[in-house]
Amino acid sequence: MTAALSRDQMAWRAAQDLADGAYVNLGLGMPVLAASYAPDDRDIFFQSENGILGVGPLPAEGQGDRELVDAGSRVVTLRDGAAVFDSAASFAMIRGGHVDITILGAFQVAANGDLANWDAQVPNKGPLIGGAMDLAAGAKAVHVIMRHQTGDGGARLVEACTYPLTAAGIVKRVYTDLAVLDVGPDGFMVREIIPGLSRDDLAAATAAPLTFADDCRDLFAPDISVNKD
Amino acid sequence: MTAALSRDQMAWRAAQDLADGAYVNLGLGMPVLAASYAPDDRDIFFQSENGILGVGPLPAEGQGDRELVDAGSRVVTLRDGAAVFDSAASFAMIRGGHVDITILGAFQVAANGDLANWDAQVPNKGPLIGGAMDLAAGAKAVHVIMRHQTGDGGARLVEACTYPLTAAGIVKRVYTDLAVLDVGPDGFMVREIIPGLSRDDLAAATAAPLTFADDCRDLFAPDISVNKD
Amino acid sequence: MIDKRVDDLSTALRGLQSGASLMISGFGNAGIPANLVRALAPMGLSDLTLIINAIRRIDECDATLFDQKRIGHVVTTAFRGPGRTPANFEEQWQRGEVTLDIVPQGTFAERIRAGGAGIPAFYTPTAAGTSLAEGREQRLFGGRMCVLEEALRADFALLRAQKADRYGNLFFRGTQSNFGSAMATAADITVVEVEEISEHTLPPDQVHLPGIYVDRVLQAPRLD
Amino acid sequence: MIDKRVDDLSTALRGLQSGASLMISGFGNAGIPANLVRALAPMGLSDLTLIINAIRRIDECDATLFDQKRIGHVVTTAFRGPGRTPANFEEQWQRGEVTLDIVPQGTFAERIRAGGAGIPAFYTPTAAGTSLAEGREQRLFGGRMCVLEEALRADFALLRAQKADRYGNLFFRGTQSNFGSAMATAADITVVEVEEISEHTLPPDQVHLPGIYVDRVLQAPRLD
Repeated sequence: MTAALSRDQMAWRAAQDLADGAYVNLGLGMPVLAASYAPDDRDIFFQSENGILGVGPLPAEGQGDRELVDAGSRVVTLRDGAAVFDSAASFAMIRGGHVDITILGAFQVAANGDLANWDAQVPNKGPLIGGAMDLAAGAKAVHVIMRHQTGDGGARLVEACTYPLTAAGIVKRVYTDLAVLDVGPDGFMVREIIPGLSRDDLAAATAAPLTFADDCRDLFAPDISVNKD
Repeated sequence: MTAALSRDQMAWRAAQDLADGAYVNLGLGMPVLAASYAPDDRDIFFQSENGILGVGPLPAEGQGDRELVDAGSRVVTLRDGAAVFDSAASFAMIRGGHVDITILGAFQVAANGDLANWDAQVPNKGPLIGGAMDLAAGAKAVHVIMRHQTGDGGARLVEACTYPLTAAGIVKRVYTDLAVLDVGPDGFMVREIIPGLSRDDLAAATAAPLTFADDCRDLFAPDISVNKD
Repeated sequence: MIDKRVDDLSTALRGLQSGASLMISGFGNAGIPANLVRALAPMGLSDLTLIINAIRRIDECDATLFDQKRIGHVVTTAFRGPGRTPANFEEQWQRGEVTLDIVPQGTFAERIRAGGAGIPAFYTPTAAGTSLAEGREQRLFGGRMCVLEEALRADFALLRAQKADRYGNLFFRGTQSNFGSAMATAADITVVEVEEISEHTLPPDQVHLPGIYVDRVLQAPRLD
Repeated sequence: MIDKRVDDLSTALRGLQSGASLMISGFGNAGIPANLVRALAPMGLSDLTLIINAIRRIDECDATLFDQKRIGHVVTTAFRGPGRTPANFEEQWQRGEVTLDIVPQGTFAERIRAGGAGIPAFYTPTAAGTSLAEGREQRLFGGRMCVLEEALRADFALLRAQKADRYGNLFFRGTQSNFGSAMATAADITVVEVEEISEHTLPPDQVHLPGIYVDRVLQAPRLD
């Protein structure tokens, strides 16, 4: 079997679908890596749900304003044209459908677009929701980046989520280390698959039926040697 | 019968009850006159529902910024410490109970505190509500300035409003040209009455039972010869 | 590359059709998009819905909107002309040619804010116990009767600000913001006329409304 | 004469009693009123309710609040400590010593905003169809299932800002505002620690939160 994509390669691939002029919210973990890989010729505003529209690059180590942080609590900068506001205004923006795309991590995505990404049912730990439910319910499009399978080979693309739902029927596209899949009325449709992986192997790694797009292509991502995170 | 109070005298009397440090919204007409008569030693913020907290004095004729207006559409100034915001934020402030007192005009006030001040049922004219219902429902205290009787001698202080209600059971105090009355569980209680007017005459001008406070006093207002409006 | 600047009124209002709903900002003479309003009647549209705080301001701005019977429905807090004789719009309403939703001003602002904030409905104490609440769903919260109000949205929002940049970021002057800030969030297409389009991007501390809510900005001098 | 400045922590927190509810601002390390938080445990109170975005931040700020069992109830979007072993607050929750309302972050912000804005309840699509909506009132609006959410209020709100003036007007730096702006509107008493109390009144264009929402301001340096 050919090499699965790395975290950064998955983020890179997801970033290629961000349109010029898009307003985008990136979840913690792999999604936020995508900000580094958006094509340079596209003018994109990254929203951070704690109150920024237009997150800029990370400042040099030790630089930056400690009172200016993103949703991952990292000290950040502002890009040209940015605005800052409070959390109620920020979630009004999110819930109101003004953010074009949110890219989120996930534990599971179901063939009907259900998303489970907030409660991994870890024993002895308290619950953590954060902004995921609002982003999933509010953004115009919800894209997911996640590994195709769990560490012990379990499926993450499933008929029905077994983990508690974040939102029902809202995922439009999934980027995994093996494939890019759209979620439509007929369930998962494979748009891209990594070179050398057979369709049967992909189906075996998936716990829901797959269809393959007529123009299903190789999933390409450049060799990213330096982690830009 | 002794002289009833003028419009400016009624406004003056209402202004004397504005506490130091109060946040106050003044309705159109007589209420807005009260801003000129607040005692100089009191630090009062006047709220204007179109988006000002801290309305200042009117600018000199022809001066001022035409884009800075109050709820009466007059060009105004800002006082020291003022803030400006949008209408949704302004009514959040009003509805949320942050304004200490609103002084409103009225057609009728009932003995149970009902207020009718928005719909005089003028034939052939369209309805006009403005912010009155929100102010009446939201302010911590609602005071009313109005003439004690209509132009043709009808009562405005009534058992039950005949005009459509603005809000139910919210008026706390009424300033008329004849008296100052509190509205409590037992209906209208006269706190002050103009010198020379008998209690029977006041009762005759009122269409609801009156009680008189034990310390009922003369209603005094200075001679205001210059209209400061 | 984001550039929301447009060069003329027809581009600013492109896509507006008969039957459309329009939110229009303004309180008193502050924040009224008079250039955009005056461009409406010549477009020859009909059955427009106007969502505006005080209808009188529109009539003063361009009486032909009602004279030419372009308006079918109005949502407002004040549907009254000056003086004792009825205005044209009041007569059209009495004849049933224009229908009307009359809304308390705070509820009007909050319904628009809700429309932009993804809140489909909310309860408010305003108007409870009044004739406006008759036939409406009412409910007690904390012992207080409240009325259910639904969000307001529109096809277009037209507003006026002092400054914009190419991202559509807006700076309001004085009390210009009034209903415009919320309206911009609650319309499919938001068009803003401004006194000045800034050569430079507005700094974050001057951005009163982020450009995400704005689709088109047009430089146009204040009309009186 | 309005003067909301106070000189010390005990005056800032005067009136706070056992059983009280506290809203505390902060997201990441921005806008956390650490001086006020650290003054809580020594007051010897019990059965406090904390309303805060992420409980971990409070525990990092002053672990004695849970160690001394001062907290009875928590309303939060994130009730999780770092690492795999449970934090003290997670253990107290599992033992039933602390009760918990877990709320999506946007709903959390909106419920607080509603508490300050006189909106007793609203509908939101967030959490519809999830386990959080079970047993709750749900309703269709425009074909979309929504959940009824009620306003949140508190006895005290504690927040941090960059600057204040004697009127209580606040200026926030960076993303310091986060939940604080709404919390200030939704509490009976709002206490703000600031880096600087301005000698001069803040000009209107620097007032991010009007002083009407603020009861006490205390100068106190940022703690890490």
